[in-house]
Amino acid sequence: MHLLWAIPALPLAGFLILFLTEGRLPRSVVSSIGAGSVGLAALLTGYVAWQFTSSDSSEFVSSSWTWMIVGEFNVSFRLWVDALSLVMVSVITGVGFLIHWYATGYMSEEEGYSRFFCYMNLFVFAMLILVMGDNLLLLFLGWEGVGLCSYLLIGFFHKVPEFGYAARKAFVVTRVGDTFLIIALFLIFKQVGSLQIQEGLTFARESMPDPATINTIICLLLLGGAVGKSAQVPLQTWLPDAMAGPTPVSALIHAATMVTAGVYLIARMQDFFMLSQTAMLCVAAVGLVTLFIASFTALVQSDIKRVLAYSTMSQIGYMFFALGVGAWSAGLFHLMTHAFFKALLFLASGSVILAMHHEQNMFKMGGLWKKLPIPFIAMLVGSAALVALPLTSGFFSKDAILLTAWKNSPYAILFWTVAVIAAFLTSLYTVRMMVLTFFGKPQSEMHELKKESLWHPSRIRTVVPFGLLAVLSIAGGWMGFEFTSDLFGDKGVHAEFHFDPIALLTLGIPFAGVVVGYFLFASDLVDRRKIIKNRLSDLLSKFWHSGWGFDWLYDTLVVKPFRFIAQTRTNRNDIVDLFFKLIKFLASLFHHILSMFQTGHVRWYAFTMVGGLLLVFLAVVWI
Amino acid sequence: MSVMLLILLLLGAGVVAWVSERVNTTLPNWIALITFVATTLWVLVIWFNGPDTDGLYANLNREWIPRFGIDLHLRVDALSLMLIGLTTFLGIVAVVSSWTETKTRHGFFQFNILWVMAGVIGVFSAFDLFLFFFFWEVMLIPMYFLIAIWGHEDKEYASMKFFLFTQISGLLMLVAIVALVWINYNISGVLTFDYDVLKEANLDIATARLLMLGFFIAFITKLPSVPVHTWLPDAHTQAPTAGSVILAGILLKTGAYGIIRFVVPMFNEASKEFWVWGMSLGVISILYGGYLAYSQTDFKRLVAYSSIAHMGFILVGVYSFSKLGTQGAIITMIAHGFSTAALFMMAGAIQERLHTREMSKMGGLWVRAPRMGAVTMFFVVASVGMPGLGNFIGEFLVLIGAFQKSVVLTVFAAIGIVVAAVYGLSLMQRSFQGVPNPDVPKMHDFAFREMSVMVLLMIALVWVGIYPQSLLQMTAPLLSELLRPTL
Amino acid sequence: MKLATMFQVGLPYLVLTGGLLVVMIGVAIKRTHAVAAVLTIATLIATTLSHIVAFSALGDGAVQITPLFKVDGVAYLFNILFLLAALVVAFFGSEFLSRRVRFKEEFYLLLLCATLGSLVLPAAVHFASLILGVEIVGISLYAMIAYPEKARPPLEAGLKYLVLSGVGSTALLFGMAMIYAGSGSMEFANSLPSDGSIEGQYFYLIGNAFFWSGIAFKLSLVPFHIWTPDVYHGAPSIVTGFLATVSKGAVFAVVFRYAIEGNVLDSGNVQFALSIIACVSMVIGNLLALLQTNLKRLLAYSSIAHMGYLLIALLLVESNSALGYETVILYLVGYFLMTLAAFGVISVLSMNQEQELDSIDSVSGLLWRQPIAGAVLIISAISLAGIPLTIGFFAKYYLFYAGIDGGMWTLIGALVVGSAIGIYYYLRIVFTAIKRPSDDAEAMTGLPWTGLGILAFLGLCMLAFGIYPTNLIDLIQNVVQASGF
Amino acid sequence: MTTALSIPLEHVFFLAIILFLIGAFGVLIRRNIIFMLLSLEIMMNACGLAFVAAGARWAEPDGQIMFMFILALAAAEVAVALGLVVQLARRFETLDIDRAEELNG
Repeated sequence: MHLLWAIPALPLAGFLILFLTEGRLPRSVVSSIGAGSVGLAALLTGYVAWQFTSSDSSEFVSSSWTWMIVGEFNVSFRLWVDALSLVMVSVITGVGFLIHWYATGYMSEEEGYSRFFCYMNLFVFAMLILVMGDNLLLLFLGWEGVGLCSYLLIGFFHKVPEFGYAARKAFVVTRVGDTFLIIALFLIFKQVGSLQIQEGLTFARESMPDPATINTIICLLLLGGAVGKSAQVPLQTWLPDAMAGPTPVSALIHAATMVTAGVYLIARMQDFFMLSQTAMLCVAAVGLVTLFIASFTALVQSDIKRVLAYSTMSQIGYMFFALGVGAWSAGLFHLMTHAFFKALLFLASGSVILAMHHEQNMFKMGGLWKKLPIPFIAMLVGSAALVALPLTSGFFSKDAILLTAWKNSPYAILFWTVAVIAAFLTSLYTVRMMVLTFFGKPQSEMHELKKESLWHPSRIRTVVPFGLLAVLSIAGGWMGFEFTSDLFGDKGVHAEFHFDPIALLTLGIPFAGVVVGYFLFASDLVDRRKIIKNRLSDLLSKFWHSGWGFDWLYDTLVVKPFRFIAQTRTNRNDIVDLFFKLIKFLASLFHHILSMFQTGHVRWYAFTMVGGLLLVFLAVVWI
Repeated sequence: MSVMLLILLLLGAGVVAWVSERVNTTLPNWIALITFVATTLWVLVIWFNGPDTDGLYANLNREWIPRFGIDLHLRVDALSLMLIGLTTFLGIVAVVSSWTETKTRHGFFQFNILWVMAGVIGVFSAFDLFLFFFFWEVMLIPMYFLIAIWGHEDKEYASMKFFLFTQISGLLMLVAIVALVWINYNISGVLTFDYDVLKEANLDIATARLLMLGFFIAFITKLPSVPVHTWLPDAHTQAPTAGSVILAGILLKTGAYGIIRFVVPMFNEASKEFWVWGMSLGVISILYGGYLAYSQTDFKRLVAYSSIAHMGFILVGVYSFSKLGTQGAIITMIAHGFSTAALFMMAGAIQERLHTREMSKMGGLWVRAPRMGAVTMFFVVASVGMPGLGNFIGEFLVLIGAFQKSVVLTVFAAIGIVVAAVYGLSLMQRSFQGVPNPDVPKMHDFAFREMSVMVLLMIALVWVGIYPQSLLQMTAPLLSELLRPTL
Repeated sequence: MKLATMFQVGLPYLVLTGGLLVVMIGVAIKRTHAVAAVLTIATLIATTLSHIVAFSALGDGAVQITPLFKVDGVAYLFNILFLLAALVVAFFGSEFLSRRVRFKEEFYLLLLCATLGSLVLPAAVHFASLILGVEIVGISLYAMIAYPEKARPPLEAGLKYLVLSGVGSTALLFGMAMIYAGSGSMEFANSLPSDGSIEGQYFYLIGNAFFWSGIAFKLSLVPFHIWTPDVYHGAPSIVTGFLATVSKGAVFAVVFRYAIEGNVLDSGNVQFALSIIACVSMVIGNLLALLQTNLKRLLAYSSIAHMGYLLIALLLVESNSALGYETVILYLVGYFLMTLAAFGVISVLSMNQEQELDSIDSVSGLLWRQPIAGAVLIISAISLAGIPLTIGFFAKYYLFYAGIDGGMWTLIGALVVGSAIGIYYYLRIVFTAIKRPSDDAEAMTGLPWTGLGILAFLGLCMLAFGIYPTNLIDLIQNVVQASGF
Repeated sequence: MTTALSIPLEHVFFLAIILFLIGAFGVLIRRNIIFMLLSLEIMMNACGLAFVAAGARWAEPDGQIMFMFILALAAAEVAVALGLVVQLARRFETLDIDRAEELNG
């Protein structure tokens, strides 16, 4: 008897308790409930995972009540777990728990402590439902649920209007993606006659009509949904602004778990995508473009969290790219490792920010490495994994992706080159971030650190997650992606690593990046001012900094027009109403005209009567 | 028989409440509250006793005006029972929501509330077209009084507009009903207003079209759908809280009920030809309503327009002529009843505290009243269509049903979901988030009275959201009867 | 035809005439208001009761009394209706007179005269009796309208009515003459042109043109409506009530008879003309009332519209005279109740005032200042608008049914439009009546209890028939069938 | 039925109509209430004439009888009317009917 159902149930319970107590509980209790529920869930996941590996069945199912049955439409609350979802579950609960733990320290000074964990638990619950649901509607429930929590948490400090706008932006933009997804659901139901994921996949494998244009459409719609959630081009614009949320939120939702939901979705619906080259190509292209754009953007950001946000975008781009070129397992593997090191990076940056009184501008930092050793080390490890230095987890996954791209993708050269350039850029901006933050001379004098916030009492709270995540970021890759490869059986493409120029090149790129980065940003050999003075680079940096002007584009194309139509007083109260007002006007007009006849003069009255007499006379006699 | 008793009980209680005003000004509130609680429990009892062999929960058929074959024919099947339950339950909400709001003539106020409810229950259970029309008009008068006496600054205009729209469209329906009966009389020689008989009247398609239009216009005016929706925002804005709650929660549903119960089954072929128009009207309402909702600055007005958008989904669902769509429409009726009632109650509560509905004068209320903030958030999220809450179920079923009929229209309707997110969240942000507005007076948060009702509504919504099957399985047997030979 | 039955059948007329003489002599002997009032009321009640005897003597079918009269159940129904209305007027009138007028007693004579005239009409089957009844009613009304001394408006109203209705009557007479010239008989039954001569046809048509113009004046139908508001406005509202109900109802009764017996509507021209008149009356009447702020004028305009509605029933007689009769009787019952209630409210409220309180503002907040009067006013307004729970709804329903039965879709369209406009101004009355009364508005006290009692009774009747009209409908249906339509 | 000497019916009716119109015209143009009443009388007599002529057409007495009616009727009407005229003279101090125009709108 496996306790599958209990995994989501625990965070849900936590959420309910915190919600109903309306923050009347003492903080210690809140933190133990908030973090504890997730922790238990994590333990339970471990237990279930052990059961799973030991049992020979390839899926665990836990049914509960029927959701709805209408005619042939039939969905129920049914949890369905295979290796793929299990990986996701482990990442969510594991990383989730560490971040919760960290958050107990990070948020300890903020008001709304209980509300925070309330939302966080709800998020974990929704995310679990997303990956464990056995039908697409349940998945959609989780999908929307995480969107909601992300909205709530981005706008957590609801007193700051900007944060509110950021939250709304995140929700609405992802909602656009969700609309694609839900239409995809309709289409799948129309085709398959059911929303059961497994039935759908079987249908796709066996009885999908050929040529599968419908299938391609389905895949593209799914991709639309994924793009929205995972902040890929063209719906990526919300993610940088989402950094308004507290750092643990950025770590959990906008780095480790939610944003990777899109990857999971595509991986989950693999059999549909396998059928359509076009769709696969689109996936790869989306990934690649995002990767490219995001890397450049990250290169010129000044806000440390925005750097990390763009880097997240680009890393997820890698995952999409991997899926697109058929490196399913590699993509999933990267998802996992990325969850580890990106979470680590965020948490570390979080401590830095906290130590700097919520200063996020890197140019105002510098030389922090001896003041904040632990975050520094954590950051270092994370960056190493991010730039994929050998033997870090990031290395294994990214390397696998690049190799597969080379071996297996349609436009191998192009794809591979772009991917490699991006890898190079990754190292560049990572080095830049590290240098600006931790090395060089202190840039601004506001450096009396709130020690207590960092060392005492939250020390142990902060350090342990750092430690564990750091270990994972290094060792997370050693199990090799064979671990994930059996998720897809033979469908995935494997690229064994053996020495040839390409492999060496891929190996070398990160180092090159680091070295160049060092010369560019750290050493004085290159005069940075000269580069920046140059008008071209100035222009470029502006362009990149704005995230390639997507925000501006959408603003002018969509937001401003909509606002204009909506906000202008012209239609505050409803053009349609004018029609009825017109009727009213006409009626009263006729009333006034007719009333003019009522003069009160008898002789005039008599006259009208005689006139009427004539009229009737005509009507009767001559008609 | 039990229905008649229910109606009489409400009527009687109304009179008692009115009289009891002389004793004590809060006594009427208590009487009304007790009545509604009792009726709700009663309905629940009927509910759990389950239907009889032919799926009816109650049935009463007496002669009323034999000269024209008009009967007092009240019948409760699953659909009616659900809506009656909704009615009595929202009765509780209405009474509680305006517990302290009315400053004058408490007795007459409660009298009107109780009588509206009686009329509505009659509408939901009348199976004789004349009787239906009778109740249809009767329920308007107390509603008119509610708006006209206890309404806000612009009540004369609003109440007049409300009454004119519904009455005039009602006249068309009366003509259609009488014509239908008369034609049936000439064909079959039987002069009767009975639903079951007239449903079988074999009209030639041209006549059927005209008659259907008569009914259709009346119902979409009540629903309301673009282009005859303009009475709703004014009526809502000006009505007292209880009025808005009843109006949005129940009276709009009578329109939807009419379409589901009368237009589609009685003029089946005609409506089937008509589906494009029906669905398009629905889609237009969804988009136009949502767009107007966003452009409002008045809390209540915004919610009013949003319910126009939601009602659009009902049209789309019904005119998809699929089981999914119809079920979706029914669920939407219930869920929207809960969510909008709550939102209007919230609007009333805010107005009672701040004496304004202008969102520009609000802002940062969350700090002042976190509970109200959380509650509003919940219901905004619900009406935005969050899975796991009632509204989503309805809209999803509607859309997936409509998708089988027309892809394009469904896609447009689905865009409505995004729009909903836009105005919903902007409502939330403009009123509750942001910097606390300095010139907003201190306001006290929800106390037990309001909170208890809100919690009830939340539970109801979650229940509809995660276990809609409990409702779906009730109405499932009706579908074939409602949709006639289709499917 | 035995003389005895003839006497029994004619009993109501004899009783009423007798009572009239008694009152007249009584007044001549000694002026006492109370006596006159009591005698009048007694007479009216006696006449009403005498119908029981008359009915029993009548049995089924109809009894022809001389070529002039043909008495049947329908006629009796009309009679009872008029008598009850007159009774109400007498009650209100006694209050009104005792407080507002110096010479009271003659009023009762006029009232009884007018009633007698109105009783003549439903039974009239001959032009002579027609003109007789119309003029008896008319002439006594001139005096009743201008009855109050010293006040200018009643006099003006009276004169206007006198001159204009004089013109109307001449048109009526001239029409009769022409019809007679065409048909050779003044009995309704064979008033169609007997010999196929062309000029006969022409005489007949021209005659009808004049005839219906005269009738249209009496019924204040467009385009002969224009006198209505002034007369309604100027006359004491209780007289207005009588004018609006009994005189119109009586004329309607007789033209109904004429239309049925004389098959007038066989001629498409007349039908056409009447349909047009009906349509414009419905629309224009309501439009005129739309923004009217004087209650009495408003009701005057609305009465124009209501008479237009009733023409639908008249136009139905060709195809389905029974239904037509049912419709017109039930509608008149409803219309009498509503109108008398409305004018009753005004007159009761104005009892203690110098000027009549006839502006719409004077009833503002009435429901709270004088609950009974307010409630009745609201009920009658709702009923006039034809909204359920009141008899007005069933009246309107009958119209729709009749219209559809006759397939008169244009008229139904006009009816819908008309009622749509109507709702607006009736509702304005309701809204004013339920307004929160302004602080300076004093609660109305010292109003006569008899008046309020009658008002309450009228209101209850409207509601009762509005909820359970079954018995009324059955009664009317039986009588109509018994009378052989 | 018509003897050689008899007047054609049409002529009589034309005369009647002309009389009627004269009367109507009088009502329209005269301000003085007395003259208006006179004009009314003329119209009534026109009707009487028409009745008589009609009766002549069918060689019946009914026409003349109706004429009697009309005379009586006119008498009654004038009786009331003159009473009102006196009142008019008292309360409005004029016989000009156009002065009585307080009721309008």
